[in-house]
Amino acid sequence: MMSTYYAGLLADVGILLLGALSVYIILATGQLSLGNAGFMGIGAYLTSYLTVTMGVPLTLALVIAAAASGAIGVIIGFPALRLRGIYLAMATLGFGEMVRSFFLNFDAMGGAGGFHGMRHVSLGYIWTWAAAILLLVAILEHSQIWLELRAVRDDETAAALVGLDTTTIKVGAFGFAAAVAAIAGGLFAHHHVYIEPGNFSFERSIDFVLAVILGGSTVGAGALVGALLLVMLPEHLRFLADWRFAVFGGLLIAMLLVRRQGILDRSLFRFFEFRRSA
Amino acid sequence: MTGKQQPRLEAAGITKMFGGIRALNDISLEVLPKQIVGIIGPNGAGKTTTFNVITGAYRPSTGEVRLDGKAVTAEPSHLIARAGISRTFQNIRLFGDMTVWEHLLVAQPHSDFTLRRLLPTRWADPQAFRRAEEILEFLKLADVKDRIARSLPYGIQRRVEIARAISARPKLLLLDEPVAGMNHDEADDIRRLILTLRDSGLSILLIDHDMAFVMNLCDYLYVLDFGVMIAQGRPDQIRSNPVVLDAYLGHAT
Amino acid sequence: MKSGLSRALCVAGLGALLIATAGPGFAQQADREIVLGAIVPSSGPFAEWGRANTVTLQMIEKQINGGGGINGAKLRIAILDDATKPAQATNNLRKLAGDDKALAVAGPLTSSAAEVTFPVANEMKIVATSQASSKPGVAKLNRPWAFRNTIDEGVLGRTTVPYYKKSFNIKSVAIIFDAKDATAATVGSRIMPALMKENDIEVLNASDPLSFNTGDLDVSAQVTKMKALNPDGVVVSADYSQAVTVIREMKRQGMIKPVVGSTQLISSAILKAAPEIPIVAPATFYATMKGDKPEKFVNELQPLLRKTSGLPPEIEPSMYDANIYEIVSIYIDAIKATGVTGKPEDLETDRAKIRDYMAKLAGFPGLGGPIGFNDDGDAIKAFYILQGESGAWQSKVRGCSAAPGHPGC
Amino acid sequence: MLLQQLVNGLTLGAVYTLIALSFSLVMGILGVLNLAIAELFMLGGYFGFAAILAKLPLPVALLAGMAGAALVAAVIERVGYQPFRDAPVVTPMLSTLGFSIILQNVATNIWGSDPLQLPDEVFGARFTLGPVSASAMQLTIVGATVVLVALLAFVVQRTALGRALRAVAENRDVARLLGVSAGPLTLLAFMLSGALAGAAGVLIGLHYAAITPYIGVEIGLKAIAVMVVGGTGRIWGALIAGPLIGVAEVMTTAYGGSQIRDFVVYGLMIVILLLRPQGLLGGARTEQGPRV
Repeated sequence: MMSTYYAGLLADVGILLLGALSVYIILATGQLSLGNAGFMGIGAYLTSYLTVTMGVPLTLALVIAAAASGAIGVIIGFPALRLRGIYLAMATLGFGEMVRSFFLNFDAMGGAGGFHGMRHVSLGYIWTWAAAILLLVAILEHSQIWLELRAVRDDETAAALVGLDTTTIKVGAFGFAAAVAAIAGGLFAHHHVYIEPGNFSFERSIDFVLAVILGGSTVGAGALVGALLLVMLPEHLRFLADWRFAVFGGLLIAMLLVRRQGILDRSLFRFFEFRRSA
Repeated sequence: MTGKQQPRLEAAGITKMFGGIRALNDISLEVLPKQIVGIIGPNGAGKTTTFNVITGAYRPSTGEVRLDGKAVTAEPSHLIARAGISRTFQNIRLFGDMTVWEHLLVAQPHSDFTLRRLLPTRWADPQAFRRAEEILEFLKLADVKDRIARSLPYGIQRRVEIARAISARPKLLLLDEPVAGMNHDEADDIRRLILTLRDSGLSILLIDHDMAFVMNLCDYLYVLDFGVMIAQGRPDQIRSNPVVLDAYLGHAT
Repeated sequence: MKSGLSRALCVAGLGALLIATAGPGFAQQADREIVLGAIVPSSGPFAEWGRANTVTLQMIEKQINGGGGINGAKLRIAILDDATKPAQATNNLRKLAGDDKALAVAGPLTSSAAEVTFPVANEMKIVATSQASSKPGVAKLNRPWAFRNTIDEGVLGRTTVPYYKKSFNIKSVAIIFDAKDATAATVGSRIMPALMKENDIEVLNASDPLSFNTGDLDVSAQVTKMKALNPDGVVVSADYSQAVTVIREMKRQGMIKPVVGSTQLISSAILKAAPEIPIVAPATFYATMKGDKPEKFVNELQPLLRKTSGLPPEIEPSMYDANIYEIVSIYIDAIKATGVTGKPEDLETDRAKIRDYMAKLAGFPGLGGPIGFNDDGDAIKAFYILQGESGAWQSKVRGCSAAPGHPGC
Repeated sequence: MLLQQLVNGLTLGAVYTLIALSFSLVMGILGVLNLAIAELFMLGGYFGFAAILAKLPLPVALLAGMAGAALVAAVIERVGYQPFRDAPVVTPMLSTLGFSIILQNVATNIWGSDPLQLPDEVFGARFTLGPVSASAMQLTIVGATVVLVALLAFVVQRTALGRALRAVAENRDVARLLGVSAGPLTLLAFMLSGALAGAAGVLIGLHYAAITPYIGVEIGLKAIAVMVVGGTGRIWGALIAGPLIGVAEVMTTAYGGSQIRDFVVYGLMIVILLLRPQGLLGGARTEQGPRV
């Protein structure tokens, strides 16, 4: 029987995994988003509104919130086409802060005082979603559309010239990622049964990116490894007392120095495949 | 070149301005079905610009591009590609960490957005899968199928790029300096490949500096200099054209 | 070769991850011991509070064990840092309750953490008592296991505001609050406006709330706007470290008006910001408090705090140190009084005994007077309206958080 | 009140300009978002405080803050940027995030999390002109900002060093061909940027007279917005964008509502990004940044 402490940590891992996957999906098209906590916040508030105020069952509420957030993602995706690289990252950062600022002033759902009334969900429920979406991403990674995503990331011009519709691909990735982030938000709200705007800050967006990059940004499973690492590592540095987070920061840098491509990467998978067939 | 045959590609009166500079000035050219046409000219003559206008990367200031009689001027690049024009690049542009096989798969044409594309490639479109296998055989790339394309020798990278271009099932193939930087044997390989492609029904428009290569290969030539079309004709006509000799061979040595 | 090395490192990394996820072993103690838990923010923006709390807890542990322990058993207080992150606080509670088998938990400190940690306390059926959360209604939502050794800000304000009105002849105020801090925002946007209305004080910016965000350096625009309204006084609803910024700016702009606020203002730091601006705020404890108990507490704790590295040399015991001291003292009293065994097989009944003792508690001798808990889980205890004058807090009014005549006071 | 608010906005704008400049030095030349700049700013503040508390004059405090922050920036460049110079830009960004975490926590361990306050205002004298009043420190900040921007613009535009920096900014490979060695230059860019952040920390820390280890976080995000609005490639851009954002923020607080302030500021940033991705003063629209 797993201790409830680990169950709690694993719930955090599942939620962080979904957030990280949402960054991973956008990153697969070569775009960096620093504002996915914004989509997460939209998902958290919308799901909570649906379950608490409207009495909608949670699973349905999550699906609705994902669809709504996905639509917002698509709307954001179009202007985002005009921006590249670090400039896009900054625009998304601004988007995330705007969402947070919006909920801070959204008195209908508590504003700064936060919002209550959600029913606690089990670890199993969280991981059903997390595993299902991880599996979905893993299947998609072998699909035609994912090849197209990678082509767009590598060379947009060349991709267009072999007939790939780069606009639809990039905007679609934004929408899908926004939907996944919204599910992370809905689950977060129903795990902690309380949300406030501060939960969806820049810091959380950065955590998503960190999980993807540390775990490995070329395979979806990297997000899982990264999420595990980010949740578990600080817990296991507790013996350092006051120096815990300073050392944590140092370890982050060290990990990047040793494996800048992240712990998992595609060549590693090939390596194991090769071993299997040999 | 007087037949009544419908040209595969027609570019009519193309002018392209960059700021105040006239990069292309009233260029017209055509490529007939199963024809190999070359564009030659010194550096900066506007050859690659012409390619960019044809493939939709640049919108021409005036003029029209027609494929099989249908205007495609300044359509989005991917629609032009789907209509039947593929190209390669002077500096090879392969996709980052994709294998050769993935390059062939990604370029296969698909009927627009269908849910099948979300399936693993093998099931998404079995026909595309088979076509990609055929191209792999045809271009003798089967040995390097699972290698990362960018890690291969230069000559093979060229072949991968051409393979990717023909995977999109074009009617017209644009090749931007296909033998640049190649030794004689490699260049000859490419020459034979281009001829085979032509025989299989493709029209080909190519740019190159290597006069011998172009003269040997092309059915028809256009000569550009400073954005102006200074001559056109069969290779033997061009070879003896005094204007060309003066403008092109003169300062290109 | 290079890729081989890289792979090896990667495999090593995965191995390390597995080990990391497998979890540290828990030391087995031979002696019978009574385990209590504590959740404090020892890193992050409130690190100083958490670290001072830690010193306080270690002091109690030493005192109790030096005096022979509890019913013959040794006291162990497992202290976990939540880094001022609510999610970490919930996992801390799960660890203390599930792995460390603590009988009861002191903490978490902030209201944001309490909001998410108290539901876990109910889920795991263990008493959790916050030492600082004062956002209205947080424990009330999470009965019966959640308690707070603090008084609801709404109750405190009922005494603070009339005193403030009388002392400074206040007829109008402007309100400014930290919009990012859930407690401060609730007090600033709901509680204070209602209290001002009750006391016939006009809120000049009632239709146009003035706020800033935690971490903002510059509040000059807000202060200029307040100054233009020309109120008799200013309500600053913010944690003291943020309030310092506002009060400094008021001084800079020459707006010397009396300030009133919640318990969040109480600290010695805020008095250094602008000694010429009088500050009125409620507290249940302050370092210069008179009386045997509080003086003994300060005399014992202060030297320990001052020799701890990572804390400023001039630090004084805070209200939250006193609160957490009282919380643990109440737990120990409960354990002694109700026959808690501390044996693993009795864990559930032991925890329930502590809860029932807490719910019925009245007249526990706290540092500032008797302590009990009301039906909402909040403390019934004495409080003092403090006024900051020339760098020190002076007690002006003694109040109690229960209806007049209640035996708790 | 309008005029007084304008003064408030300009002071805040000057503050933003200084920090935005240190972001844009590294961003413009190397295309890297150095997230630790917020903490260099914080460190500068603490060093400046230490100097002032030791009764040293302001210029010495300023130098101490600049030198201290520049040294730390040098370490960040060697450990956190140099090994990742060929990696996608997100990687060095995250390694600087690692430094930001380290610096915040080390500062907490050294100075505590409570605000460190100066007993008195430095340069507390006030000048009053009609309805407007400003402190000497406010004027010093605005003045120092203009001087530092001018100095930086001079270095970047007019000196050999600046030409080399711009060459690297334009194209690393070409710069190498021209015999400009990028290594020492990136170190210099980081140190210059650190020194600017340190200077900002000293001035701003002394002005507000209360600092904490987390002082850089909020203001750092705003400074990034200012950098974007001003254009990452232009030194003068920040001088316009800083006061623009500062005044917009102050005016929103004064006449709109303080609640919607952040919404307005980040909204403004996004609109400008979309309309003029190269910033207000940017030149022709070029390739908008390296791959992530």
